[in-house]
Amino acid sequence: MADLAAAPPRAQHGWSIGWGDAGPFLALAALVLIGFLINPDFLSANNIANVVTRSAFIGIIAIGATFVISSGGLDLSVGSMAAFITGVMILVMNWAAPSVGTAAIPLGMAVALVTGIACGLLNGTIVTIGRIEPFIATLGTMGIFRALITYMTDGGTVAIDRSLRDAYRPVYFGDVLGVPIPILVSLAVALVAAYVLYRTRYGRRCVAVGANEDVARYSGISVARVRTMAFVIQGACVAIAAICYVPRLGAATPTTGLLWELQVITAVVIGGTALRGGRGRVWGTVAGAVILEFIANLMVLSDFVSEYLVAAVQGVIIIIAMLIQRMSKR
Amino acid sequence: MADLAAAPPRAQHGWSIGWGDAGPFLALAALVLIGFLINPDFLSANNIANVVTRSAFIGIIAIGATFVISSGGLDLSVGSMAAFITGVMILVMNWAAPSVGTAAIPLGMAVALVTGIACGLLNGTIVTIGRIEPFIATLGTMGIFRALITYMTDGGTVAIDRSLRDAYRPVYFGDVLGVPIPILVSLAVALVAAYVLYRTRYGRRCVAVGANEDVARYSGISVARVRTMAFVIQGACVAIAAICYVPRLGAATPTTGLLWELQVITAVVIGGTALRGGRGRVWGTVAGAVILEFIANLMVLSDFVSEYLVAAVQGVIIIIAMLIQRMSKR
Amino acid sequence: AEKKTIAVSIPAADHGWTAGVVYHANAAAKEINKAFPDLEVIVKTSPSASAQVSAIEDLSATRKLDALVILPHSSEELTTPVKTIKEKGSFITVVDRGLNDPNIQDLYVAGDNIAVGFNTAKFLVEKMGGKGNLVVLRGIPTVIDDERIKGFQDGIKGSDLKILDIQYANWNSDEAFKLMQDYLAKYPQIDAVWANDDDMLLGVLEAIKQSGRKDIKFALGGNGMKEIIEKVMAGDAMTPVETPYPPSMIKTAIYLTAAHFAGHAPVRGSLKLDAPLITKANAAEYHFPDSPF
Amino acid sequence: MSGASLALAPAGDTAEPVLRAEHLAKEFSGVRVLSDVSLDIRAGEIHAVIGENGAGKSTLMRLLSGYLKPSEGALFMDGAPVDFHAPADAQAAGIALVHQEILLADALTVTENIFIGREIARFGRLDERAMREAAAAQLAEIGCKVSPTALVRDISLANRQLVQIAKALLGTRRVVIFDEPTAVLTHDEVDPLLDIIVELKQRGVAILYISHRLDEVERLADRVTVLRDGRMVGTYDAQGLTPHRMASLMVGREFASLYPARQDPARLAGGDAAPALEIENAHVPGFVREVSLTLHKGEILGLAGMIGAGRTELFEGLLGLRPASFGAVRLHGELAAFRSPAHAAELGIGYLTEDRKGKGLLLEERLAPNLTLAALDRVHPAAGLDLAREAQLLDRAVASYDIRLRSREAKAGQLSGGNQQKLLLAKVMLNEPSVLIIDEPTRGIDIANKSQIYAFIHALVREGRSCIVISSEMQELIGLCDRILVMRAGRINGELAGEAMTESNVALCATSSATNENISGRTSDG
Ligand SMILES: Nc1ncnc2c1ncn2[C@@H]1O[C@H](COP(=O)(O)OP(=O)(O)OP(=O)(O)O)[C@@H](O)[C@H]1O
Ligand SMILES: Nc1ncnc2c1ncn2[C@@H]1O[C@H](COP(=O)(O)OP(=O)(O)OP(=O)(O)O)[C@@H](O)[C@H]1O
Ligand SMILES: [Mg+2]
Ligand SMILES: [Mg+2]
Repeated sequence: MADLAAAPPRAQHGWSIGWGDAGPFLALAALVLIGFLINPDFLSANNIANVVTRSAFIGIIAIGATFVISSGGLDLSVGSMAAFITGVMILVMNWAAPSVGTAAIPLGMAVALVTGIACGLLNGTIVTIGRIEPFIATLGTMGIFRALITYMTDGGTVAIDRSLRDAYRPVYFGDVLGVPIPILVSLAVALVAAYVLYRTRYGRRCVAVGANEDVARYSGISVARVRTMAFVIQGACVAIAAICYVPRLGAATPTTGLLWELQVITAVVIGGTALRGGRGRVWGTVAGAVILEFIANLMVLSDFVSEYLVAAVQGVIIIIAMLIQRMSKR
Repeated sequence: MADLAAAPPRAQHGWSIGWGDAGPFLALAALVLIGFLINPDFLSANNIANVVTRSAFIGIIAIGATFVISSGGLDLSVGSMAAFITGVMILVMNWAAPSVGTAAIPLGMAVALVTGIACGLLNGTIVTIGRIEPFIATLGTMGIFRALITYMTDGGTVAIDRSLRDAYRPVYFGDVLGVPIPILVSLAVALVAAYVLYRTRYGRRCVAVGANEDVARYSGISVARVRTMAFVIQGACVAIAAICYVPRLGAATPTTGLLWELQVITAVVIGGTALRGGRGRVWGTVAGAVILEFIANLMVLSDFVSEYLVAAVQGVIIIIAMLIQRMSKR
Repeated sequence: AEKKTIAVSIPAADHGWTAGVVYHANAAAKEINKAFPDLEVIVKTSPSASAQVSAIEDLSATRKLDALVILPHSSEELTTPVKTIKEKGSFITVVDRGLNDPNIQDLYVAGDNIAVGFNTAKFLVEKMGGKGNLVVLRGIPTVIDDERIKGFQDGIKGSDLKILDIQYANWNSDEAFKLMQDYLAKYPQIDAVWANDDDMLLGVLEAIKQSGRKDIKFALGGNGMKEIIEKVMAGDAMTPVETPYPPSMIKTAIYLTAAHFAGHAPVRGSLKLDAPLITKANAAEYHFPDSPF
Repeated sequence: MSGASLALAPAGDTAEPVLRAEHLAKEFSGVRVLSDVSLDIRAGEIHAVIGENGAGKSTLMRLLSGYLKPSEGALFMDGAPVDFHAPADAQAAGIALVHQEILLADALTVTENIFIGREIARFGRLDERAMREAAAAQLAEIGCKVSPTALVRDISLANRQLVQIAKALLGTRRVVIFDEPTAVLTHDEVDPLLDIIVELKQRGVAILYISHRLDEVERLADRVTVLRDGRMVGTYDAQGLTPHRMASLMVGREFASLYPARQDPARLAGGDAAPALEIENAHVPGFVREVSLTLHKGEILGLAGMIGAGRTELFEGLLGLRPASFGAVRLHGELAAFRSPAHAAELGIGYLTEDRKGKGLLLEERLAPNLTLAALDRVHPAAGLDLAREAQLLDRAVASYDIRLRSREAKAGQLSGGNQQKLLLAKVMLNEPSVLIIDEPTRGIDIANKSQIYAFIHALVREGRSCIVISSEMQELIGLCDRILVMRAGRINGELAGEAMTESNVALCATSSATNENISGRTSDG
């Protein structure tokens, strides 16, 4: 009766995706099937490439959010942080372009990364040292970042310098062996993130802090440091997303990134990460981001939904995707 | 046992507000003081009445949210639910007005209440029976309600029938002994809510479910029923807010209630309710709603904030208010 | 003949004016699809600039677009994507907000945002004898908002009209109501109010009515909302004029584009809709009782 | 002092103590729960700390291991003063604490929990295998059979306790503090654990040991410190200190007998009492198979078994708390199916969970709401709360269960472990169930209060109620019950009554694959 005496060993999460974590992928498969039935063009290579490439932004940000959320936090500021970082980056590049030419691009990228990390640090510090509910803290910084970009652009738009535009374009529109660069970037980010979350001390502690703060603290983990670090990772991911994003739209406006936070959190949760912390799923998050983008795509490709009802149908599909995800776990 | 008598009896929370719960009121007092220093007009009876009256909507909805949040849920759909209920109500009133005259107003109110309760029931059912994370479930219904109102109004505005406008106007603009009616309504709602949350079996169960679902279940509480009920209360509160809201502008538009959910949750959290459930503070929520409205008011009344930076200053003030609230607890 | 596809990409109905755009676009699509069996008009709405970029990408990835009628969320962000569509051989009609590169468009139908601000300002300067205190409500930080404000500021230049305060109210009547209440609390003497959109004007009027203040002589908006036009027609003292910025321009654009295919002559060029003052005399021309806007 | 007749242990006669506390005191928001406690622990010594529930034992242990900061007093390690700012400091100094309350992260695996904060990594990459193997080895050493990759949420309470012990033992330790490590363990798990503790001692580790099982204290301890009401009674040489004497020192008066007098044997022999609860052919997937049992009116039925026997799951299944199927369930002769705990409570079944922290009490809530939570409809017949009545009920519960508390407004989590258990019992009893199922009734309860609870259970059945007691303490079952069912691996493996209820018979049934008939035969032999 040894079989009853010990609980069955669970599949280790990590590189290999266990059955219990297949939910988001099943939901994705269901969606793709439905999409195909509605409009066969849905599966055209071109369309798939477009959609997946687009999902890269939300995907990369959501990978960062996977850390924040699995450590028991929440970051509502990501959308306006993205706008802010984009704005700073474009201003720096435009300022440097006349003197250094296209070298302004790597400079801008570096500045973006530093800005992102600083923003993340700010969020993390307010949450951990100020001991303020992350929801409120990041709602506050959401207003702050949004206001800063509005201020920087005088309520208007900052566009990237024409001289840089063509040099920078490939970052979004280019490809390597046919695979669009944003997809490669987000795969790289996901790989690194999965390694950090599943294969390093930090990742372990991040999840532990989210699972039970007391246990983590009593085990000698500096909860504040781990949490802050998660926000910093989030900031860095937002910066990377912004770097890929700039060539697509070529400008930062006060409405850039509006409501992304909701999409990001949705992607994370659909991906199987627990919103109350203690469980993070990097690949699930990636699938979640793709799902969201596919839903939007499907709305455009299908013709029988009144334009007024698009939001409703999207809402219903998200709930159904979540149901599929939940069901596969039981 | 001997020192039992020595221990000072702590104030029961509930009707009387104990010191430990004074945080939001201290923050409010600090804000009023700062406001007065910046612009003495801030304390003019007229301004105070305006601001407090305005806070009534968010306040009433946030009182409902206090139930949802203290039971461990979250409702992101309140803003679009408010728009939806407003729309339904106006359509019903306009339809009935030609035949029944001003009797259409109570009819509309009744329909609004029923609609609100039905919307709450929908949210509650998806969360409890579908077992879907409230964040995602209500994000979905948020899209649904918003789309329905857009659909019903053809994307435009539905204005209340001219014949009803004057009869209905006093519900927002009227007063009893100088106290504006929305203030009276929200006080009444708060009193009832405080009674329900602190002085009834349901209130006990609601908080217990939020504090520890397992304990609640083992104590013979039907977790699903209690949670669903919290969403229904939320729906009813949104309906009451909508009923007070209609006469203000006399129309439902696609922007009605936009982003109210964030304000509502902020008010609840500033008021001292724990976002992870298990602790609800009705009067704190009311104070939180007033605080938010005062902050917005202060932004306009003070002269030294660039219009571009208003959101940033608001963010900072919210964080500071939260710090005051936290500090008073230690 | 082969069926021609005309795609229409517009912002989602997120406030009164855009709702009007959606209404008119849908109406045009229905009428044209019925009247011209060889044409298919499909309307897609997008809630943000990036969603709009996605939407036109999706449309062009999955079918051949003979024409694209676009009302861009923002000029900067949509220039490159629309250019890509153009390079695939589509006929491009741009509505309202110009793209950064005017060479992209085959047809341009637009209102004049600067004129909306400028004409309103000129009216106030004239009626108020060149002096007085103003408060202004602006919308969501975007180009349109910026242009209107700029036009207005140019219009009052040289006069003694003074802008006491200017704040964002996000083209939302609720927020405008609150903002106006606060303006009223802050300034004991306000001679005129300008809300750069009629949605906001509704809130402003309600707040003024509630306050019972008599110092405000004018409260003006812009866009040509049905309710406001009705006021003008009725000879309202506080809102005697209005500037049009009709959402129906999308319908005009769709029809012109359809004419390019259905008609016998190519249609090209640009059509700038004026923003003349609407007064009691000509208000009836701008009144569409069936439109939701 | 009552201990005057006993030899007070001479202090400091051997080597310098590893850890020494001087004049420790602790206040919680002005309420003093510990005053002037001094003690020392030497290398290679087992130092037991005993005292009634709420005496301050756990508080003392938290002070010694950096979880709490003393209000007064000082700590010394190897003679040098130390000041722990966080548990991590104490751990770095080689002090480990096994908590009385389980402190593990549910959502993580056993291995992850054991290595939180000190993960093994090579070149920054976690070495899962090394950790898994080390965890497995440590678990095996203390006789825990749970898989290192199981999620903590899926393993039983007893196994969680063992995991917690494994976590504390791993690594280099100079002082290990055990706060009631055996409270949730059964006979068979206790023995290997005690062996480990002795072995640790022989390796020169200094051990502090808290337990309400005084026989264990007698068996292990070299010295015993007794606390009463937050003060030291004294430190005694364990030699010649009997459990009975320890109990007297703890309560400060002569201590009588533990178990109340037996029930009327005539009634039990007759066996014609009406059945109160009959369960036929119960299945709880993964835990219980083909279990049938009958509880008679006025009977105390014991349920014995090792960890994982499925006793808890059987009754959780019965109440609708987990999926289960039944051939038939009859309550007082009538067919019944309990849809939910609420429904069961309505029909008169009370269930006291073994997991008081996770499923029993709202730790952040005050006492009165906790007390009435399961009986709201009964306590407050109108929808509105009757707070006066509630206060009365709390007073009555405090009196009749002897709940020691400092303030009536305290939160449940601020009560000592034993007093929480008493509050939980009071909570379940408030529904006045006709059939009471108690899972581990005296877990963490001191000896004086145990006898109170036993007396209480007896009073219940005398009123005509019936009671099922699930317990890991064989003596408790034998002393308390009229009849004992022994479960093993999800089945009932034997039934013992009367004279046959001996420790060896229970242990045999619980471990061997002997069939019911075998045991029955044995029963009639006895
Ligand atoms: N955090 C706290 N706040 C207030 N009082 C507390 C707190 N922790 C413990 N106490 C009080 O301190 C006293 C001692 O508690 P402690 O847990 O040390 O007892 P114990 O001897 O371990 O009892 P048991 O045998 O029941 O575990 C109790 O009266 C308890 O209510
Ligand atoms: N979710 C689960 N999945 C797999 N195995 C589990 C799960 N939960 C518990 N187990 C295992 O099932 C067995 C039975 O659990 P448990 O120990 O609670 O039974 P019990 O007879 O009530 O024991 P106790 O004597 O401690 O009360 C345990 O060995 C446990 O490890
Ligand atoms: Mg204890
Ligand atoms: Mg058990």
